[in-house]
Amino acid sequence: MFHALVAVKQVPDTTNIRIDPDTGNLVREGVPAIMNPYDAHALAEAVRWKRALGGKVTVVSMGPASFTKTIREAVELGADRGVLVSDRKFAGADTLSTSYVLAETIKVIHEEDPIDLIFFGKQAIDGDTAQVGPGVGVRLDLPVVTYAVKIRELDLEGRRVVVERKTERWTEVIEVPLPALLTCDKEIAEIPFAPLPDLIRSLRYEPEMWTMKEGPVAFDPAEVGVKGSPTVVYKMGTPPLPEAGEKVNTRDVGVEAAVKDALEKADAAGVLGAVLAQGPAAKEAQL
Amino acid sequence: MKRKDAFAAKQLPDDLAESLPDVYVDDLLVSIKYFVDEEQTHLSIKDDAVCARCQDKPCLYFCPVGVYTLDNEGKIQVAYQACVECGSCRVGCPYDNIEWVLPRGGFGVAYKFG
Amino acid sequence: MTARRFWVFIEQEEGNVHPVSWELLGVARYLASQVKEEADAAGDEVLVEGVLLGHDVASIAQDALHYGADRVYLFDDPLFAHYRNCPYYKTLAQVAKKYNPEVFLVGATTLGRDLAGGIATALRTGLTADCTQLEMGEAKGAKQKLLLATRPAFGGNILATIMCRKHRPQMSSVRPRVFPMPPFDPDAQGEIVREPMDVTEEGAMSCILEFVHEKGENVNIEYADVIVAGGRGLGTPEGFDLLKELADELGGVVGASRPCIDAGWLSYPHQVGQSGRTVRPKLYIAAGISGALQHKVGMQNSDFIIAINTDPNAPIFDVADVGLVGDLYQVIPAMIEQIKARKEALA
Amino acid sequence: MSHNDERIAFDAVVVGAGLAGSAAAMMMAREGLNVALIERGQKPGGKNYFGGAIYTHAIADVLPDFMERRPPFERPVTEAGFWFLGENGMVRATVQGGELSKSPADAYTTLRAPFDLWWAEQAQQEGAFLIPKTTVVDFLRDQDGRVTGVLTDRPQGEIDAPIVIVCEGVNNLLTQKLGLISHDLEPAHMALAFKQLISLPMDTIQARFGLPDEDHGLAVSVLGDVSLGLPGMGFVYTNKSTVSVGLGVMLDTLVTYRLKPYEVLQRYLAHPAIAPLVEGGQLLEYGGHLIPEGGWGDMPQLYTDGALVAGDAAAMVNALHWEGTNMAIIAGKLAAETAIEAHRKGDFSARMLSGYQKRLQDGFILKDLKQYRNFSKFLEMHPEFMGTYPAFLNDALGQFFSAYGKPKKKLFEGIYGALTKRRSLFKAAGDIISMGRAVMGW
Repeated sequence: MFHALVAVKQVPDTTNIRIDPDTGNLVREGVPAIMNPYDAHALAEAVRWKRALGGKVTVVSMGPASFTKTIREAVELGADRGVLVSDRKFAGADTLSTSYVLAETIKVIHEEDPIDLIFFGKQAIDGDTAQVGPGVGVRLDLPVVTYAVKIRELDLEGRRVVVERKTERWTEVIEVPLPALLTCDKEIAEIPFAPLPDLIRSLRYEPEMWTMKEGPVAFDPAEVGVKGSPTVVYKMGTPPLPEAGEKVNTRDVGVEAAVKDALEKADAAGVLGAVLAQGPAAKEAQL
Repeated sequence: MKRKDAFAAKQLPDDLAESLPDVYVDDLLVSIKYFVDEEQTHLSIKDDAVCARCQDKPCLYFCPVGVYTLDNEGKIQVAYQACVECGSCRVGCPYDNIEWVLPRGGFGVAYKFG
Repeated sequence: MTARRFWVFIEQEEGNVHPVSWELLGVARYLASQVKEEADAAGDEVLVEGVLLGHDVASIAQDALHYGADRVYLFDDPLFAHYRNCPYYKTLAQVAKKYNPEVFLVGATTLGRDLAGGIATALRTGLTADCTQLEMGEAKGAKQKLLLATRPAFGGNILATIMCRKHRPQMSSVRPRVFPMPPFDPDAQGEIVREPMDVTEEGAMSCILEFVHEKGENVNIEYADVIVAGGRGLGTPEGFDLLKELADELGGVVGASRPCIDAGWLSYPHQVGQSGRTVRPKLYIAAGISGALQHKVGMQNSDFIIAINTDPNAPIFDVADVGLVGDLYQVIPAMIEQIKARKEALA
Repeated sequence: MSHNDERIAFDAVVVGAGLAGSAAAMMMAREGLNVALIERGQKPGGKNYFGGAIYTHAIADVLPDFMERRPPFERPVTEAGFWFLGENGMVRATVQGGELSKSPADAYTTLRAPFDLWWAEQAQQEGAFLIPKTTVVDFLRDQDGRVTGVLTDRPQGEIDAPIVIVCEGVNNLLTQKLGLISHDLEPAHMALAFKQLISLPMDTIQARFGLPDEDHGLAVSVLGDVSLGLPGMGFVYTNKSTVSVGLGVMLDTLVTYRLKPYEVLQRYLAHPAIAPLVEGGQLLEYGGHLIPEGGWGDMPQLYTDGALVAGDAAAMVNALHWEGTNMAIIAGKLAAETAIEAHRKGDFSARMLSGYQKRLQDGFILKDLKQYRNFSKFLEMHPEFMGTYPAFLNDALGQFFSAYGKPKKKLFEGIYGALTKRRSLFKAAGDIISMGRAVMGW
C-alpha cells in the first residue's frame, strides 16, 4: 500500500493582485484564494499513483482556518485525509519556520502511518521562494528532488523512485531511495476534473485541525511564527515605472523612415554597432 | 431562424462615429478574473466558410471583451479565454454560426465584484 | 581583527560556469565596499570569497579570482562531478559553519534554488529568494549594516525588502541578469584554499541515471544579446518565421510573450516575463506584444527596447525606448532590409 | 473509497445559485426538503454581473430578518432618478428624501459577487446543499419524458430528484431543452449591459455625488448621449468606495451599427458631465451581461412535468425600472412553494406544477410584466427618447438658466425652437402617448 503525503498552500491568485495607488498596500479584497497551482499538480500525481498502486493520500497544510477550503479541494481531487495545522502563533512565519512546522507534523503522521513519498509544488505563486519543500526535506533528512516533471518508476518493494527533473540545461533522471521528497512542476500531472461523488464528499469533509495545544504534535514555541523566523520585512514598495521613450506612427512618417530612425537611435545608444560587429560570434559566446 | 436582413449594417453619423475613442480592450480584461480551462474551449466557429462569406462580421465588434479577432488570413480567431459568457455572440451572430456552451463547472469568468 | 566575509557560490556544470556566479562576485564586491568604512573603523577585514564544488575545476577557481574573489574555497572531488542536492548542501553548510560568512549569495537558477533552501535550513538561517536588488544598509537596532535584499512578490506587483537580523549567514538567491558582469581582471591575485570533504557516496542519497538533452535548438534566451520577441499581435504562429529571420540577421534569438507560449506557438524556454525568463539583452525588439505587466517585468532591464504595435495605447510603449505604431508585417521586413544594408556597409 | 454504485438523490434540485435559485433552495430547505443547489461558478455570484441595486421588499419576503444577517449591501439608495445627457452637459431629475429615507431602505446598491454568495449562504444555513463548480447540461427523464433529475458535466454526474427548479439565468439553454420555449433569444429583445466598477475613496464619492455620508447612495438611469442616441440606457450607482458606471444597449443595435461596447462605455466615461465624477478612480472590474428585455412576450411556459423555471431564464425583467432581481427572488420563492406542495401531495405533474403560474399571477410579477409588455417595443419604435429629448432638455434648461440679455419671450421661443428643430410638436405629443401606453399599459 502506497502512502503519499502532499503539502498544499492556499494562495491569493496573483494574476489578480492590485496595489492601492494611495497607500502602496496590497489590496486583498476581491482577490480569490486558490490552491497553489503547483501543489494541485503535485496532488494530482500523488492521487494518480494511489489509484494505480492502491493506498492513500494525506494532505497537510499550514495556515488559518480559511485554508479548510483548500483542504476540501484536495479531497475533491482525490485526497483521503486532510490535516490543517493552524495556530495564531504560526502567523508571520518565514520559510524556515514554516518548514519546521510542516516537518514536525509530517514526522507525527509518519509514525502513525509510514509515508513513502512526500510531494510539494515547486514553489508557491505568492511567495515564489521554492524553499519550504527542500527545507522540509533537510529537516527530515530525506533525499530531495526539485523541479520534478515525471515519476518514471515507483518501486515500493525495492524502496526506490526514479524521477525526471527539469533544469535549465537538461532533464536529469535521478534515482533516490524511499521515503523521498519531490517538489513538482506543472508538467508532472494534469489536474483531473473530479467526479461528482468526489466533489460531494469533499463538500462534506471536515479536515482535522491541529494547533499548538490540541493535536498530536508538540511544537517548540521558539521555532514557530515570528519567533522562529530569522527574516523580517524591512519595507514594501511598488516597482518604479520606467520612462517611456518616443512613439512614432508609421502612418505619419512612413515605414522606412520610422525604421531608419529607430535603428539610428539604437545605434546612438551603442547597442546596434556592438551587435552587428559581433555578428554570428555572439551566439557562440552564449552558453 | 434569423434573417440576415435584420442585421443589415447601418452607419453611425460621422461625428458620432468619430466621437468613439480607441480602447485597448486588454487593459479592461486584466481586471477580470478567469479560471481558464486549458483543456477545452466552450466557444467555436461552426463553419469557417460561413464566416468567410459574412460581409459585416459584427462579432468582431459587439463582443464586450473582444473574443473574436481576425487573423492575417482573414479567419476568425476565438480567444475563448477572455469570454465572460454573456451569450451575445450566440444570439447576435447573423448566421447562428457560433457553437456556444457553458464552460465546464468551475471554469470561465469568475467576477470578483459583479 | 575579525573578517567580514561576503560569499558567492560559484555554480558550474560540466566545467561551464553559470555567468550569474561572476555577476554575484561583482555584487559581493559592491556590498563589501558598502561596509568598508564601518569595517575600517572597527579594524575588521572585508573579504569577497567564492565557494566552488566540482571535479577538475581548479581553472574555474582561478577565474573566480579574476572576477573579483579574494579567496576561493575549493572542493574538488569526483563525488561533486555532477550537481546533487544532498552532498552539495551538506558540504556547503559545513564549510559555512567553519568560516561563518556574513553574507552568502547563490544564483537563483534551478540549481541554485534547489541548493539554497537546503543550506539555509541546515544552518537554520534566513534566506531571501530570487532577489533583484541588494544593498548593505543600516537598520534600527543593528550594530552593523545588514543585507537588505529586495525581491518581487505577488507576481511582480510589489517589491519586498527583507533582512535577517540575527542569524548568519544572511543568505540570498539572486536572479541572473539583474546585475552587470564585473570586469575580468587578468592581474588579479588571490588564494585558492582546497577544503577537505566529509561526504561519502553513501550519504549522497541519490544517483543520477542519465541526462536527457532537449531536442531541437538549445535556447538560452537569458544571455542573448539580441531578442526579437513576438506576441499575440503576430496573429499566427507562422509570424515567428519572420521574427526568426530578423533575429538571425542580428545574431539573436526569438522570444515570446505568454499568450503565444500558452497557445503552443513556441516552446516554454522562449517565454519572457514573470512566469518565464528575465532577460537583459542589448537590444530587445517587441513585435505585437501588448506589454502586460507580467511580460514587462521580464524585459524592462534591456539596454534598448524597440516596440512595434498597431495599438498606440499598448502598454509596451511605456517601457520602450522607441515605439513604432504600425503593422509589424511592414515594419519587420523593412528592418531586415535595413540591417542587411548596414551590415554590408560595415563589411 | 468508491461511490460508483450509489446514486446521488435529493428531494429537489435547483439549477443556479443566483437570486432566484438560492431563494428557492432556501424556502424548500426551510420546509425540510433535502435540496441540492447547483452552481457552475467557483462559488455563487461569480458569473453574475449587474448595475445595480437590490430591492429589499423581495428579500424580506423570503427572509424577514435579513438585516440582522448582515447582507453585504453597499449603500442605501437615498437618491434616484434620471440624468439626461446632452452633448456637453446634463440635466438631472432625481428624487431624494420621502420614500427614499426609510430604514431599511427600499433598495441598496450592491455588488453581485459578495451578495449572491451571502444569499446562497442563507440557503445553506437553512440546510440546502450547495454543489459549486458543476454545470448542469441536461435532464434525466423517465420513459414518459418526465424530468427525474439532472445530468451534470462531471464524471458520474447524475443527480436524481422528482423536481428541478431551473434558475439558469439569461442564456436559457436548459429551458429550451425542456421544450418550454420554441425559439432562442432574439437580439432585438436583449440588452447587453456592460460596466466598469471604479474605485474611489469614500469621501470623494460623497463629495462628488452630493451625499452627506456613507449611508446615502445614488442610483440613476442615464439617457441621451450616453448611448449615442441609440436604444440604450446608462446607469450610475454609488457603492461604498466604488462607483458602478455602465450602460445597456440593445444587442441588435450593437450588431447593426458594429459598435464596440467598451468604446461606447469609454465615450460615456469621458463625457464632460461624467468624467469629473470618476476622475482619478481605478478600474476594479469590467464585465458584461445580457438582460432579457423581451419581458412578457419572451416568457417561456413556466412549468412542465418535474420542472419549473424562474428568474432571467424566464425573462422576468422589467426593463424600464431596471427590475429583475426582485422578480427573480419572488419567482424563486413561489416556485419553491409549488414544489413543496407537490412534495406534500406526491404529485410532480405539469398539472400540479401549474400552481406556480397562478401564484405568479396573484403577485406583482406577471401583472407588471404584462403592463410593461410593450415597453421594449416602444424603445425600438421611439429612439428619440434616447437622443432627441435628452438633448432638448439640455438645450432648453441651458437656455433657461443663461441670462443672454434677451427678453424672456425670446428665451421661450428659443427653447421651443430647440425642440421643434428636433421633432415636430405633433410627434412629440404622440411620443408621450406611446410612452404612456408602454409604461402604464394605456
